[in-house]
Amino acid sequence: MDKNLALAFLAVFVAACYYGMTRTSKGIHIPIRRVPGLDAIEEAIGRATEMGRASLFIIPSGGFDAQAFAAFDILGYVARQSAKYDTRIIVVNGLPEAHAISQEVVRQAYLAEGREDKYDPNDLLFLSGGFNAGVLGIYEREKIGANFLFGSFYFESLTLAEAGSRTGAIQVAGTANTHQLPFLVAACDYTLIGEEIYAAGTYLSRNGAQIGSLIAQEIGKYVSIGVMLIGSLYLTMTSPAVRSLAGKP
Amino acid sequence: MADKIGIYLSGFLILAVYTYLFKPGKVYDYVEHVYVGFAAAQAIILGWKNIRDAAIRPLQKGQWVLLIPIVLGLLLYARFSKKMGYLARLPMAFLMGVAAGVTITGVIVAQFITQVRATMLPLISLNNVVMVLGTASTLAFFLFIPLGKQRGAGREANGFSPMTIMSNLGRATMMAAFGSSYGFIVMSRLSYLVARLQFLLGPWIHIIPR
Amino acid sequence: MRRTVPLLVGFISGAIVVAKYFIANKALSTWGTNVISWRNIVAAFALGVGSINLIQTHLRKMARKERGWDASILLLISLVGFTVIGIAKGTTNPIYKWGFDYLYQPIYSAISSLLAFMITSASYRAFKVKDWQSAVLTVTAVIVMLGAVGVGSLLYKGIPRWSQWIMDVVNTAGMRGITIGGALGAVALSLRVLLGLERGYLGGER
Amino acid sequence: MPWYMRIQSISKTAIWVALVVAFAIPLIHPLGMPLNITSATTAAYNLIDSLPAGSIVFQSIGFNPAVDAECWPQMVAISRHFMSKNLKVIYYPYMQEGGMYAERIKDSVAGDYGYEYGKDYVILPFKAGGETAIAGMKDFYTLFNTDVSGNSIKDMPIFQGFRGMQDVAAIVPVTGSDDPVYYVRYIEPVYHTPIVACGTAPLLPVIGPFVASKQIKSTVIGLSGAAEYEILAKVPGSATGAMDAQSMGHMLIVLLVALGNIGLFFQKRAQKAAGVTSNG
Repeated sequence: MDKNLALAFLAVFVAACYYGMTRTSKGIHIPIRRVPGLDAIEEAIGRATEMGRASLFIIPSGGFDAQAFAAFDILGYVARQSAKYDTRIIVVNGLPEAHAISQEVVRQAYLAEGREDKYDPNDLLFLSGGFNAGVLGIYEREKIGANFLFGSFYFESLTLAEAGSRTGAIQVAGTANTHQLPFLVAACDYTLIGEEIYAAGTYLSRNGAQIGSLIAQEIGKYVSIGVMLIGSLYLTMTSPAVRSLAGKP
Repeated sequence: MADKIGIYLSGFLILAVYTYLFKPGKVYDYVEHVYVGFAAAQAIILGWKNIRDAAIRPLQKGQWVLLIPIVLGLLLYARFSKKMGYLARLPMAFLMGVAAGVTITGVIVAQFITQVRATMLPLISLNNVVMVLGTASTLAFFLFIPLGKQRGAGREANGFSPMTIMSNLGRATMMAAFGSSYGFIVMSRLSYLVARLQFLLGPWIHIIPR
Repeated sequence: MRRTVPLLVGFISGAIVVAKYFIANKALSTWGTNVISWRNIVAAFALGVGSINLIQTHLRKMARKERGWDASILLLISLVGFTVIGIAKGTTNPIYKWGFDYLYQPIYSAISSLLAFMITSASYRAFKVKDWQSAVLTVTAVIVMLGAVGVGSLLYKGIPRWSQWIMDVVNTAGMRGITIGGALGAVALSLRVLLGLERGYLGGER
Repeated sequence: MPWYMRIQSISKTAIWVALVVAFAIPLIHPLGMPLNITSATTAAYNLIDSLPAGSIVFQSIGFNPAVDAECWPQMVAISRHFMSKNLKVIYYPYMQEGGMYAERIKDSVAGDYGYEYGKDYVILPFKAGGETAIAGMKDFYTLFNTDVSGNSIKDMPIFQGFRGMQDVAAIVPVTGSDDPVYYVRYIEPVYHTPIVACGTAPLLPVIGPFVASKQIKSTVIGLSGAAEYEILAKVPGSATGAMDAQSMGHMLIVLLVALGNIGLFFQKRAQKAAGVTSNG
């Protein structure tokens, strides 16, 4: 029984993915709601520019996974904004693989804004052991006006976000690691929660495969909300308490 | 005797780690590197034991098919060569592909169907109402593609559309969930220090009576 | 070629596992079991990759006398020494056990106990009520913190009960929403990997 | 500096000293604070207590030294309970370090109950692969052919008549990791084996939904769970003695959060009174 349901689920899911991909490849626009934290990014960079401070983007050492990929999409956006406003951007990576990709992402962003001359590879850092201490050093040395923390955070989120907030920077963060969300929510001005960082990545990259799978997930969510509510209402109507209230045996 | 020395030594090692709180420096660095070295040794040893018991010994008994994972495993090390590096993609793709397949078989029933089913509850008690509405609204918070045309746009801006209400309710539920998570994380982290102090004040300098 | 073959291998092996689950077939079942056990073997090979990386990095550090190269010596001694003992004599050997009990365990646990200090000072600074959301976060955190230990019931008898209710009902509702959403996300990601649409892990270009 | 700013700017060092003092006093002089035994720990205890002697329990060890402050006291208390009830125990290190902790049980606890290795309990080897290793357990003997030291498990008395996970009476992970969720995904739907999840405190919020849906039967959580279990199973251990210190630590943090917020509140009021508008 459960297996048949699972198979049906998978079939619908694959079909929805396929549908979404073909729609985007045909250039049909699919509306995705904007995530509030994304608007904050532009505001934060604007503020940093006014104050003549740099922005800092941190991708932690937690994992080279889907969260990191979403972080790259967001990094691309942040880098473009920085290039546009001519604000310095410092990027810190905790993983060597991520470092290689962020270099490419930032360079591309500067290229897209026609500011390749302003791209400085020395502002992209890879910190292996002692990630925490390294980032804290950057907070001390540089004047940071906007602080971005995206990716798979572990215990380092606590110290980094707290130290960042003391520099007076606007902080926008996001992770799908629920165990770290309390700290980020407490210490940052805007936090992208869980799925929001994937959606933000999709929103910014407009990647067909990602939009396709977003559509499939949306269907899953609508269906589960519907089943939950309708199922619960049905159970309420048929529950002995309500039946006796209605005077039925 | 070896244990006695060990206990004294570990007390000093713990204090060496705590120098980090005042100034991260040489002492902390040395101690941390010893630990990282041991961790890497552990990974190598356990990896080797796994390979020996699950692949090499059965291979010696004639299970030739095990050559496939052995070759794939060895190819992982191609990444250390500039020329052959691309060969490491093969085992990577295998690792990711199987993990993806396994996840699909596990998640749908246990984490989706069963969980949705468990949220169908008769709404005749406060707990059930909170549970159903809390779960549904948390899910609604994560909806990114609005249903239908943008008819309710005006109401949405005022924050009165059903979607906004649901999504705010979801936010509130999640904040409460994160708050309670936080409480439990505090409990966990503090106990790490309690245990170290128990050791330092107990077996190390014997202030805590047995 | 260099991308297609790996993606094909990933797809076929993953598809076998999925097919084994949905279709009752003897051949599929054997192959599915095989593929899963092979993955565990390949994963065992992967355990050494990080260590080789580590050896490379620290040898380089020592050769160039970079900052902290003296600590690298300690790392390599501990790495090589314990690897030799562990492989030659097994992990139940007294020397290896001693290393675990009196070097590794105390250092590792002490490092993680640094978090107790950090969480205390950071909670003090970070947990400020700025809006209704941080208010909900702070209030539930305080109730749960007090309810989890004896002092809560000394302050007020109801606290453990409230804390239990928050955990059992409100937290479960919130986390269940996240769990269901997470399941959908995991399936979507797995499908993208299987179908070769997510290939960042193959490295380099995206 | 006005008072409301001062209580918002206590130095880090002062806070850390206060923390150590708050812990040390009750450790040296126990205060005897009450310990509230939760229904979850009671349910976990009752489930294990009700297993008939001779049944096989499967303990998955998913912790390492980073979190052993919570998990090790749990593992000792629960193992003692197993052994006092004459249950046969399979220890499986889900994490690399798990084998060493099982080894400690072998050296200390097992002897107290006259438990014989291979007959009454066994230690399986760590398996690389994480989630896939647990998924592979459905074919038990494909995954495991030796014990932790490389000896063949086929001839061990404990495995006579043991077909696989279907013959396990309860899965009891002690963990700071995700393995309980993997047993829920791969073992529970197939064999409906009861799972009692024990582990670090942050585990509870994550597995809460599975407990509510009965996919996990009950939990033993954090140091307080360990202390409760020690009391229920009447096996005094280190957790009970640590709970007073834990209480004081929680008090300190609550106090600090309160000070910070009172300070902020009056700071805002003073700013309003002075007509300063704050934009953030």
